[in-house]
Amino acid sequence: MSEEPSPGPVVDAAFFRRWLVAAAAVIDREADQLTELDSPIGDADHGANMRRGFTAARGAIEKEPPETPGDVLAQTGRHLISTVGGASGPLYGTLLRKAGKALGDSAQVTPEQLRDALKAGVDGVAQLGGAAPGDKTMLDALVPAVEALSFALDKGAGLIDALAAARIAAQEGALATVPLQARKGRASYLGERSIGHQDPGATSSALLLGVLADTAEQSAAGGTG
Amino acid sequence: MSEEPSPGPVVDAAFFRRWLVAAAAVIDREADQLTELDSPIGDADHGANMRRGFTAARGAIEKEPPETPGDVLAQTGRHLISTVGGASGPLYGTLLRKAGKALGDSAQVTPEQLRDALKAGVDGVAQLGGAAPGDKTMLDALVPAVEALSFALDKGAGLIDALAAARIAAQEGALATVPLQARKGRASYLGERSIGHQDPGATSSALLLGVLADTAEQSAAGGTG
Amino acid sequence: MKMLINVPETVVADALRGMAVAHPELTVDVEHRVIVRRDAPVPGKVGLVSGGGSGHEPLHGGFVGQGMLDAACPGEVFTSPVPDQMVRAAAAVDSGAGVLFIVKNYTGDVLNFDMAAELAEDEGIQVAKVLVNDDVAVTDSLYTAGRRGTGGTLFVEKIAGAAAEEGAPLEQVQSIARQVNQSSRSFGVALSAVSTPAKGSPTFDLPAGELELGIGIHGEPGRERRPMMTAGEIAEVTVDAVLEDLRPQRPVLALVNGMGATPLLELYGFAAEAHRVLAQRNVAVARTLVGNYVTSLDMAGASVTLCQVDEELLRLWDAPVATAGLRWGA
Amino acid sequence: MKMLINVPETVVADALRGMAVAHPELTVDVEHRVIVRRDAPVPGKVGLVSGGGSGHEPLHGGFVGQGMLDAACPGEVFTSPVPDQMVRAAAAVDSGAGVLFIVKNYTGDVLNFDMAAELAEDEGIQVAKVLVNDDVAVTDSLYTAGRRGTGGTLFVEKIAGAAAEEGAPLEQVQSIARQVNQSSRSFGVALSAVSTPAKGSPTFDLPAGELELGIGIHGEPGRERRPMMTAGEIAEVTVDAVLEDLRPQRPVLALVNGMGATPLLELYGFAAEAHRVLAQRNVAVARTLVGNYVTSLDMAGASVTLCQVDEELLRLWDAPVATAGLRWGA
Ligand SMILES: Nc1ncnc2c1ncn2[C@@H]1O[C@H](COP(=O)(O)OP(=O)(O)O)[C@@H](O)[C@H]1O
Ligand SMILES: Nc1ncnc2c1ncn2[C@@H]1O[C@H](COP(=O)(O)OP(=O)(O)O)[C@@H](O)[C@H]1O
Ligand SMILES: [Mg+2]
Ligand SMILES: [Mg+2]
Ligand SMILES: [Mg+2]
Ligand SMILES: [Mg+2]
Repeated sequence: MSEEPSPGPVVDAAFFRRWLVAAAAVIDREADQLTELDSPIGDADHGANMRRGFTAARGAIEKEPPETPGDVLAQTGRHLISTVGGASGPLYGTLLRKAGKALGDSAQVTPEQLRDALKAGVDGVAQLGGAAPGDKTMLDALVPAVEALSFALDKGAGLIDALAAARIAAQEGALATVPLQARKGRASYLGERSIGHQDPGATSSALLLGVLADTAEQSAAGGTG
Repeated sequence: MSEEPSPGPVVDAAFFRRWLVAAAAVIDREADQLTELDSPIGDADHGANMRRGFTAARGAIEKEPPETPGDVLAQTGRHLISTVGGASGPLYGTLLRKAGKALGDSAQVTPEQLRDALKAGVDGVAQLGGAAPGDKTMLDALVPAVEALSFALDKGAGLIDALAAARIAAQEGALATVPLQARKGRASYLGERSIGHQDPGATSSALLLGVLADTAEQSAAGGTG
Repeated sequence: MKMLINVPETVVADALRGMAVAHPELTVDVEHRVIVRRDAPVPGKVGLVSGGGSGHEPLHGGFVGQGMLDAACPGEVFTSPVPDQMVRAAAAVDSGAGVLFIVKNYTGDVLNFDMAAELAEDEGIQVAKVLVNDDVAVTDSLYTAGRRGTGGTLFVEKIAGAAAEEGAPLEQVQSIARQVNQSSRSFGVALSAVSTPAKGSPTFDLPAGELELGIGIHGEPGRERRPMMTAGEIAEVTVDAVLEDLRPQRPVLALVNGMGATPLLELYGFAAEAHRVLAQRNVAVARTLVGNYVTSLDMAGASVTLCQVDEELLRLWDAPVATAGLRWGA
Repeated sequence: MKMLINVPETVVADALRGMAVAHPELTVDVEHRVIVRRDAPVPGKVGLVSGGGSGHEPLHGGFVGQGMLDAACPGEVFTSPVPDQMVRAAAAVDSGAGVLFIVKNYTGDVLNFDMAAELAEDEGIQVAKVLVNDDVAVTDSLYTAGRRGTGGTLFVEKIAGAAAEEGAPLEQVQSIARQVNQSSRSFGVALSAVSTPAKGSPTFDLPAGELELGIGIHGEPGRERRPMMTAGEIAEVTVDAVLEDLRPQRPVLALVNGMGATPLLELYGFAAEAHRVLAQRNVAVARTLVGNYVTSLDMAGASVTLCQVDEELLRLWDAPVATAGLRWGA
């Protein structure tokens, strides 16, 4: 505990492992809600898919903890690809693998590196799935989040504040999918009937970014390394 | 219209044809109710079965009207056998065929002949189905009805009154199936759970005897020949 | 209950028209309601005729063909067919070697087939009968209607059909059919009640969270209601009910049968549990058939039928069969 | 919704255990979720691999065997399998002649099979792909996910499977598969919504007295809701939706497919009505298949798939096939 200004969290492999553990817990808690969102415009499995993937990834990473931030993300991505299936498995898997790769083998990550890595991951999602913002997919949360993160860092904000901005942007992005007509994924089959429902993938993306912001806050406050 | 004591109806082929037409109408009207009774302790088809059979029999008999009472009943029985199926088809078919055969080729039927014919028919049902009164089947309406008819005729009653007594006995018999545990037919599969429901076949038997009593009353009153 | 039908009155005729277009290898007489092997009567071969109420498809019409039935008579939904159909079927398949009627033990079926047998014999056709009564959920006694015929019917029709195809005489086909019936026992559970077209709503109430043990295939409720169980627990109750009565000394054929609305995915899972229980009870399973074979319209649930077999019955089970509903080796 | 399961988490593994006991002619790897022909790899033969979410049984696992698929990869319920399964399947069936991935056009299936193809090629396996997208209920455009793969999958797997069994090289098997897909169109209707084990209740509300037109096979609602219609009316809407897009010049194969909970009795009646409409539209039907083949768990409803065929495709359709779900001539 200290009254000095926050030194900014140490973003190392342990940071991302804490993120993964917390993400798995949040996904587990919210899984039914995600599946519920996937019912009217999808096939009622997004929560189950995410829970299966994150539980497996957490288990594997805890068993054999990777040593670098890049490896934590890349291996988490690989586990998601191997266990989730569906659309979200390859997409989230690619997000994390590309982000991990972008981090290279540095032991600690700067805010700018994190931003670039997330951007690389989100680009990977866009490339793989062929979707763009406004198509009512996870990109509607991810793209504004990365933009908000960038913007805040450019304005001189610290990582904690920048991630808090990203969290809000992701949440707003997820909410903003409600009036959209889906053009990609299963919801697109519904045409106009997809309007009026929040996209499950955008919702899980907002959850995952929220956990990232929490992890940064808690890492700085508690100094847990 | 007359104030003299009723001369008793003329029980000829036309009498039985009128009975058949009226029976088909009553069965049609009550079919859903009979099927409803067949739901909790059977297979929900007794009304449909009876409607199919009586509609077909009426159509055939109207097209080529048999000339003797015995032939009307025997041919009605044959049509039921050919169109109803299930348990009730052969049983009601046998009831009417045996009754028709017992009438021989007389052009008019005395009350005693009618009683003997009904008795022969009911015996045929008992023999074919192997059931006895108390087993929760149509016999629980048919047997008391024939007994009541006999008893009334023995006491000197006319046919109209004797059939009215038979009607009441049949209705009471049908009602009295409610507390019984079924030992024959589909309801027997339920064991104790068959208790508390009225037997559909006993109910349709009571309807058919009721129509017979009505036909006698109306034949005497209207003198329609 | 929504149904994919025109009007309740024509469901059986409509289905027969559909069978006619889908199965040119069958002669489907829609008017007289008889489904016959196109090559009947097969010279020198005993003719196998079965039938019963509709709503149990593919039983019986889907089992007409080489190595199984020669003809089937579909009645109205859940209603025994009438003697005229059976007599017509017998005449169509009799090659002079006689006809075996395979009759499920329900009052209606028994009475109608009995009448038909008399009429057919009047026409000079030699008729033998076998009664199928494999359902252990029903107490058997002289004073009741006796056990129902359910899943065991498939074993009887397949194995007797194979014997007839090989040229066995009527008496022998009948005795094999009897042996199969005596070696077969079934028990079924329902997770939902059935809705018939005529009634249009479930024939009994089955509340959420409960299941019905010992159901028949006509929407009759079972003998007992219990709180919902897992597939493993249901397999235990079901298999044990069968084994208590069968006590097999030899390997069995196992039919894990869906009642109609239970997905194949669930049925295979249930089959795995049934096998687990059988293994625990030291019963060897020679063959396992999983699918919707003896159904009850849109009922959800399943039944298990076991048939104890010797080498000869197993050989006849494995013999070629070519029908719409069951097919192998041909 | 009551289900015949243990716990939602194990339904796929439980079903695979059941397939293993019921089908000794298959190698069922329960742990890795791959179902393979016991005699794979067949020397010199192109290997056919398909897969997709579970809940559509008998598709795809029930179509593994002589003359159809060499391997199938079942995903979680309504969820594409993962690349590891597909790579493992490809390795198990590759005889050196290469492997064809048959992929239904859903984002998840496409992405996972694409990743698998890359990984398999890294392991030295030659992989070709065919995308099945036969569902006319979905508007096809470059800017959407495109049409779904539904009933046409059965035609692609059967006909390409026959070509591979005859020894056709990879390129030819792929081009036949593409031809079959391009010649196939489907349209489906639901009378009830589906319940998945994970969710345990219907995925959408379908009030009494209404039906859903243009449904998929994953519990996705359709594009339009209408007051309930007769089987004849539904057949008209369904067949016309297909014909509007297919405009066949030659005879068609017709698949009248049940979604899972619709009784076979109703399905045959629906088939009769579909045939009536096709006859009125002057479309000749070469073969008709009626049954539950590409299902959606406990959904009530049906779909019609038509596949325009020339003599060669018809010959391949008629060729022997020996799988759990489709079998003739072998
Ligand atoms: N092409 C795509 N690009 C980006 N995201 C997509 C795409 N297709 C689907 N998604 C996302 O995936 C989510 C659905 O994931 P999930 O339900 O797990 O997979 P599935 O649709 O295969 O059942 C959607 O809510 C959407 O956010
Ligand atoms: N063995 C029997 N003897 C006399 N009546 C019987 C016998 N079995 C059944 N029934 C009568 O038949 C009625 C059922 O008829 P129905 O529903 O038309 O035939 P099914 O039982 O074949 O569906 C029962 O209510 C009962 O009255
Ligand atoms: Mg989904
Ligand atoms: Mg009945
Ligand atoms: Mg009946
Ligand atoms: Mg899915």
